[in-house]
Amino acid sequence: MSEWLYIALFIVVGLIIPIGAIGAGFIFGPKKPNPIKESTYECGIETVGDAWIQFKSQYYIFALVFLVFDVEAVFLFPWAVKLGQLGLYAVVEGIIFVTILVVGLVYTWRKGMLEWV
Amino acid sequence: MTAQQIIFMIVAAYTLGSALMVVTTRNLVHAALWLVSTLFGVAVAYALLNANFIAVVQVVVYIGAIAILFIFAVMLTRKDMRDSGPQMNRNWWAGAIVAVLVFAGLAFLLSGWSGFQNTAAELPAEFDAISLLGEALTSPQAFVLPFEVASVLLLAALVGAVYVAFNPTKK
Amino acid sequence: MSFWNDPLKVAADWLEGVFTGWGMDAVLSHVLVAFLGVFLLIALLMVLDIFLVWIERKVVARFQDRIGPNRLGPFGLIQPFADIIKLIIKEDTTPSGADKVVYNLAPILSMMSVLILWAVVPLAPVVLGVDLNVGALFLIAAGAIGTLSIIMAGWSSNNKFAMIGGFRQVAVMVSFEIPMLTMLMIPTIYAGSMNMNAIIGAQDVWFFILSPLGALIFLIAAIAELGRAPFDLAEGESELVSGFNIEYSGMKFGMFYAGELLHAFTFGGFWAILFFGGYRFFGLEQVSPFLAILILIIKAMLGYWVIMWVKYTMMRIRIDQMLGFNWKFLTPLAFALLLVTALMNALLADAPTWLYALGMFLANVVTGWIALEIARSATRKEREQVEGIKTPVEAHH
Amino acid sequence: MVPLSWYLMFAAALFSIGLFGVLVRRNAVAILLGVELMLNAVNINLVAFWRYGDVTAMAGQVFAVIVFAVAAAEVAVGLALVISVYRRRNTVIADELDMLKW
Repeated sequence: MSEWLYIALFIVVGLIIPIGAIGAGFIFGPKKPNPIKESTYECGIETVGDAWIQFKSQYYIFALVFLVFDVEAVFLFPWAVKLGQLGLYAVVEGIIFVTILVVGLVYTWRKGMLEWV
Repeated sequence: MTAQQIIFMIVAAYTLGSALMVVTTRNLVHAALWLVSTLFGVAVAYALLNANFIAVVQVVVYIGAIAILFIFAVMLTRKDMRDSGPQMNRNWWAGAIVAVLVFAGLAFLLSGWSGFQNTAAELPAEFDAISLLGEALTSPQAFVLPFEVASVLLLAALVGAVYVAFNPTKK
Repeated sequence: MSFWNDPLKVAADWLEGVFTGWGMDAVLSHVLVAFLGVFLLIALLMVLDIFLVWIERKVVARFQDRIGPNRLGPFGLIQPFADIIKLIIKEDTTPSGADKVVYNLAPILSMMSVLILWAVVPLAPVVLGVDLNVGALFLIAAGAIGTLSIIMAGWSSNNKFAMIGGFRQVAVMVSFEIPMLTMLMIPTIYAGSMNMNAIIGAQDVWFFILSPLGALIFLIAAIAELGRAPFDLAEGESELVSGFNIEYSGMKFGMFYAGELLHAFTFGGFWAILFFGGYRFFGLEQVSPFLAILILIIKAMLGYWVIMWVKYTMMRIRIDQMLGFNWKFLTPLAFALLLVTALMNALLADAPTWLYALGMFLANVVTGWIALEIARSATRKEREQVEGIKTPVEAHH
Repeated sequence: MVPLSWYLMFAAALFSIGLFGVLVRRNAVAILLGVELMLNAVNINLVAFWRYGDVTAMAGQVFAVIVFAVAAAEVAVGLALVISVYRRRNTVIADELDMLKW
């Protein structure tokens, strides 16, 4: 329990210090806003259209593959911790586990979904 | 009230408040960010339950991956930043009644259960939950089958999602 | 027990004695002392961060055959403070149409995600923030908050370049998190624990010697995670005019910048902890915690220097090359290495230390060599597809 | 010490809020957000039962980890469906996706 107290303190102090720094900038900096200054910067030319552009679906694919392997890692971490005390059968289980998921990666690859088109 | 109870109250109020924002905010990216806030509150609740591993995994999986996936999906399915039309359907009051009834029903059922007011025993000294979890996940007497089936489930999800989202027949 | 041997406990006991002497509650004084300790550590980190600006500028100058800042103070040491003052007195603009709350929260979360990493760093055997039994995963959890801050910055700025830069950066960060997660499992297997202190304690033989390939993959993934060259395409000045932080000015930009530098130094430190024995150096760490902290800082600086070395000698690569490199080479290689390590660990469980180390080292070398051969033949095939098969020109006499 | 009932009530409230979101939201992505809240409520219950029961029996934590995998799979396929529907029908409003009514 007390270990999470320290983590909580780290989070609190980690928030206070950047807020303090930005606050100092807010206090000491000049504040003379005007529409030109606040306009969106696009290399000097006038901004055209909305910032909400259509993204390509490749971003979703990479996040998707990441999600699957992230969850896989969650299962493998307890396995890795205990591996030293377990016999060969645990290694075989891990190999099966990873191999099944690598099949998914290969499928995605073969479908051409890992290409950045 | 002990310090732990006060902390729990604050965490629960924060989490439920964020959850209400998730279901009522109009802007979907804001709703996803409120979801992150809710999930963080749930992670703190796990930490209060001494489930270190689950608490960290909550942050890694939900905030690190699922929330990102949601934000990407919102970006991919919207053409403009403005929110047009109502975000809730006409029968929102019926939904609210159903939700309140479900909560009341759950509360009623649970309060009738004998173990409702249980308190937790102290954790044994030198208690190593991760080691036990690793053993449980790999032992043939315990959960090795769910462990491998989870892998198959993730494979099915990956293949299915790739196939559904990007079916080459439609151009 | 003296101050020389266990400074943290002595100081904490003394302070707690002072606070309870003032009639303060025991629990409250404990929390207050912990708060002061954390505050002191983070304040020292911020001071270090200011000097990292100077170090980075000096080192890059040397790489590029320049002298670097040398006007203000000895060796230009006052220069970073001038930079800080400049950042503070700059006007803090918010672009019109920005999402104000999210826009202001992003730099704060970005800095916070780096600072909380130091919660699990063991500075010395007795000087450590938290003895968390999930230390390795905590690294990834903090990184998740950093990823989120970038997506928030990119989305809330209401700028196309910021949005594209943020999205690219996030795609790269999440992709390279997989090899990094996998490589975190290798010290975990060797040490039988995710606790950072236990990982250091298990390194009678540096894990770099047991798994040089693992250390290399971890470094590559860490550089990508930091968004530094050669993986800094999200900041591509030529196409995206600095990426997700384009609309930030003054101290808010300073937070992103300082966060990146401290993040690089922190990953140098984690590289040292996971693969180079952390604060251990031939028993010197037993003499005094102060010496142990010095050893860790020197090792972290060396790791940071390697990261800088890579940054200033390599060219930026394209995003498709980079993601292809990750998903088609680094990730399969990381999984193969993990499985080979697990297998060797089981096979060599009863072997003496020298045989264990030798077997692991050879397994790593063989895995790396096979991977490189496969990659070489694959690239040759690809080149032949593009350029056509080249027949060697016959020499005429 | 916090009694078990507090955690159960907390989880029940979170579940009901998620249910409300699922029932009333029109956007399909927002409906999935509600489902996530419900899955989290389930997980709180599982971990609380682990902590308040026999801590050396890891069934609660194993179930919680498997719920993570289920949630990940659900989100991956669910959002892929939403994206696919958006590409075909150009909408993600659940009420307008009524092809199966005929």
